[in-house]
Amino acid sequence: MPQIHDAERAATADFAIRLDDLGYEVADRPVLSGVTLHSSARRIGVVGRNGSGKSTLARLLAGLLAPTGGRIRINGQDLYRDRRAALDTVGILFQNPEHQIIFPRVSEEIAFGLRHQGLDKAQAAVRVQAVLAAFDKPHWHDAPISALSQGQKHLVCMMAVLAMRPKLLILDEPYAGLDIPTRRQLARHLHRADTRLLHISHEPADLEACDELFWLDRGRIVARGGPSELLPAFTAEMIRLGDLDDLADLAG
Amino acid sequence: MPQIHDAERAATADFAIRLDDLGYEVADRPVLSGVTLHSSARRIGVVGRNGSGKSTLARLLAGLLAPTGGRIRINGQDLYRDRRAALDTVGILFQNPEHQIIFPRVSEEIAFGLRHQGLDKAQAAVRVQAVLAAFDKPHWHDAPISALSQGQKHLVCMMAVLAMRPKLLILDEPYAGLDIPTRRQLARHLHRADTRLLHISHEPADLEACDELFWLDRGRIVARGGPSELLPAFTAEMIRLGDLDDLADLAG
Amino acid sequence: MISLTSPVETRAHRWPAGLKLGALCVVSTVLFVAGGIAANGIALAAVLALYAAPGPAFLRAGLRSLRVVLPFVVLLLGWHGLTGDLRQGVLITLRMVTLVALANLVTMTTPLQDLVALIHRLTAPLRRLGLRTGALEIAIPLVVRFTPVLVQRAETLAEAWRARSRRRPGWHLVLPLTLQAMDDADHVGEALRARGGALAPWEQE
Amino acid sequence: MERNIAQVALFAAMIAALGLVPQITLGFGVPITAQTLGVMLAGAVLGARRGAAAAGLFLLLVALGLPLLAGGRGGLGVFASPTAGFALGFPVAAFATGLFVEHVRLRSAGLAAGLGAVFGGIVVLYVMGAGGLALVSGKSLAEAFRLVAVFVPGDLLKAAITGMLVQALARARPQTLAWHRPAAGVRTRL
Ligand SMILES: Nc1ncnc2c1ncn2[C@@H]1O[C@H](COP(=O)(O)OP(=O)(O)OP(=O)(O)O)[C@@H](O)[C@H]1O
Ligand SMILES: Nc1ncnc2c1ncn2[C@@H]1O[C@H](COP(=O)(O)OP(=O)(O)OP(=O)(O)O)[C@@H](O)[C@H]1O
Ligand SMILES: O=C(O)CCCC[C@@H]1SC[C@@H]2NC(=O)N[C@@H]21
Ligand SMILES: [Mg+2]
Ligand SMILES: [Mg+2]
Repeated sequence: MPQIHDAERAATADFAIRLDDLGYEVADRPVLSGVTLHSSARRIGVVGRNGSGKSTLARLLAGLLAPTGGRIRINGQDLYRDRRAALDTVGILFQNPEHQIIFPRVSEEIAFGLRHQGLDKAQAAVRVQAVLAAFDKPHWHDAPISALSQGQKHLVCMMAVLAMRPKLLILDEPYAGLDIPTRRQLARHLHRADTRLLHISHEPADLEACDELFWLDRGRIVARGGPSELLPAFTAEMIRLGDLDDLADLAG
Repeated sequence: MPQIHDAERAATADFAIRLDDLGYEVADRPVLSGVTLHSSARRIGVVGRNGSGKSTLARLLAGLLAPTGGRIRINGQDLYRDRRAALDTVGILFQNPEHQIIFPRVSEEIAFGLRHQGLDKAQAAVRVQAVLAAFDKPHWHDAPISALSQGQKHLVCMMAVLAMRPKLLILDEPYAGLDIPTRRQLARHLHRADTRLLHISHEPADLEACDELFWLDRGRIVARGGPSELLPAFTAEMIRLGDLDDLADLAG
Repeated sequence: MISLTSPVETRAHRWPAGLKLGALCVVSTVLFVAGGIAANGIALAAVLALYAAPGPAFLRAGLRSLRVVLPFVVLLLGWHGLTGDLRQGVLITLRMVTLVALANLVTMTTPLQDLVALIHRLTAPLRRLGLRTGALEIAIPLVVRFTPVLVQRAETLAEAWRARSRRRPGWHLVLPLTLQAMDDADHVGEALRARGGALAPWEQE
Repeated sequence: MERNIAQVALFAAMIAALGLVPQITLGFGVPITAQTLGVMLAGAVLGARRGAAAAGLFLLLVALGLPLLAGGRGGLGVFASPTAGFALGFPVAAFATGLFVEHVRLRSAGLAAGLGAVFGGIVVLYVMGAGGLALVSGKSLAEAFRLVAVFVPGDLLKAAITGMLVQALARARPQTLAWHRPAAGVRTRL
């Protein structure tokens, strides 16, 4: 069906994320259902409570999981199938840094993805140095990752993804582990950089710089909008929920 | 030296944490040095940047690591030596929930510590039910922990520690993973509960309810005070640091 | 044992990995097949000299990593002492310590990537036969990565156990350890996929 | 694909890590080692092909000179020693264990794994091990078999542990056992 193909290409001439009736089930339990999301905003935010399906969505978008229903196109491509395209198109920062780290040393961890993008050893080494220098951490080059603090590990993961310069950067709670100075520098950097962002958080304050936001609740998108409308509504609802019930008394 | 002993006991008649010239080194690198901290505040906060030594301090306080210099007394006791006392005295919530979880199912995980405190099987089961009910999660009883989201795992760890009702609760970045409603409910609960808190965070906003705060920087305590003095100073310094240097350009 | 990393950059870091591994292979084979006590003793002295060459920090790190073989030394010597064949015991012990020290030395001074590149060259003939060797080149560093992780996992679990129990964990940790290891494999699998794991970039060169 | 690689590497590493458990070397040069437990587990959990791949990968690293065999041994010299038959038998044993659990369908996954471990990790492995011992040490095959019989009690224990672990695994994470078909429920594919 070449017509559809052409239509599709036209729609994605500008970079776009298109999820159509996306569903994901594990062991017959729906984690995501009926998620339809079309956006070509430069910075997309996804907000939602614990367990609402944000990380699952991130992994689907990065092509790491296959949807059990519906379809996903990033820039017109199916990244689950086409892993080669995926590498240049998306980079994902996992929520738990320990789930992302593969290698024992910082430099190896950062170089790994670069080598897979086709850089040769020397080129990769140069890029590793550059990233470390940019974050003012050249002394981490040979540091064993297991000896870093959790926030420091998080930063290593961030550097490894940024070094690959993907067109779309999927960040799953990137700020949860980082201290204020690092967070601020990173935010400015991301703002300037030439990548599209999909930023996931349960913390509305993190998402204020986004252009378009989606509110995920129990596996469904329940609202969509700019930060100035959606975030106050989300925050109000969260505070309402938080004040609703006291934890029953634990003394019993 | 019975006199010293008596003096010590008198000083700790009220629950107190006493660290004297505490030092901790790994592979000849000091992680903490010259930390002297005496406090019998009910809610103590520790704030500091990534890698400043907060988690290491937490593990030392819980008696999980032996100091390489100086000494630690919690309520007059050496918890590294006296593990029996430690179990009733402190509970620790690890920063990374996956470092804390031992068992595959939620109920097993929560019951574990209770059984080791001497509760029999039936008593432990009752307490597990009570905690799950208090957090409105009775349906998690048989859930496999690996199928929970990261925030949900964090909550399980929190429930497991709270169920043991320790006199002192050491929380290492407890709010980083939890959503706003859960955080608010938990904060209210902790406020009411009859436990002392040592709350660690790199996020000043989390520590506003503390009675006494310590600012850790590169393994040393650099300031001490109430939240109204210390937090604004800390925040200002963090923002200053964050604005200081832009990340060098990554495009190079 | 193979999570060894050197505290300092040595000249040996820049030697070709193939040379170092080749030498290790030759030395271990020769010592196994032909070495007596004298030859093994000289070999051990030579290896220790290599450790000392980059300076005291390196020597200390190296000796620390050798501590793991100490129980074996005691055991081997004890056993052979009991069976009245102390000579044989001394020989086996010497050879073991020498080989472990030498292998550790290679590991400490060889970045994993060099090892992988070496495997790539060694498997070139297989690729000419049409076999895909990409998986192998990823699997080898992964084994090197997992071995210390398993040990560290056990330590982390033991700490989690001690935080809530005064009894020693012992064998109780075997099942959680296995489950966590399987989960780790899943996470690493996903992390590999996220950064191009199965694509085998080296085949482009 | 990546998950397979990761699991194969994990079990290879597990065999290596079990080498850290202190071993006892018997008079004729073959140690009692915990590493065969890793070999049995690889076959019983991953199945024939991937289990054999894990043990083979481990062996390749040993051949490269990494000191991964019990007692910190490694290098090509291993293949000239009395344990050569056993070492070369590791992948075969894992394969046989896997073949057993994949084809002999029993109600209890643990029982299947335990019996599979006896078949692969004892019967098959000892044939190769005794053969190697006879070749290297110049003993007769019968004598070699008599010598290796002392390992049977220990290896039966390891097979039992394999069975128990797999049983627990089948309960906690049935989807990790590729060959196991739980009565109901959909298996997830990643
Ligand atoms: N392997 C799995 N098996 C069963 N259920 C799962 C599995 N993985 C995730 N889930 C469920 O899917 C839901 C969404 O999980 P997900 O990790 O996407 O949440 P999240 O929005 O990222 O939460 P958090 O803010 O806590 O990180 C959760 O309720 C979780 O229990
Ligand atoms: N095993 C280790 N070996 C060497 N250095 C270590 C080890 N563990 C921790 N460190 C170092 O000690 C310092 C403090 O680590 P710690 O985890 O206590 O920091 P933290 O304040 O909790 O940081 P974060 O906010 O990122 O959690 C870090 O710089 C880290 O590199
Ligand atoms: O370490 C080696 O070189 C190979 C180990 C051979 C030991 C064999 S395997 C079967 C039998 N069971 C044991 O516990 N040891 C022997
Ligand atoms: Mg998540
Ligand atoms: Mg920390």
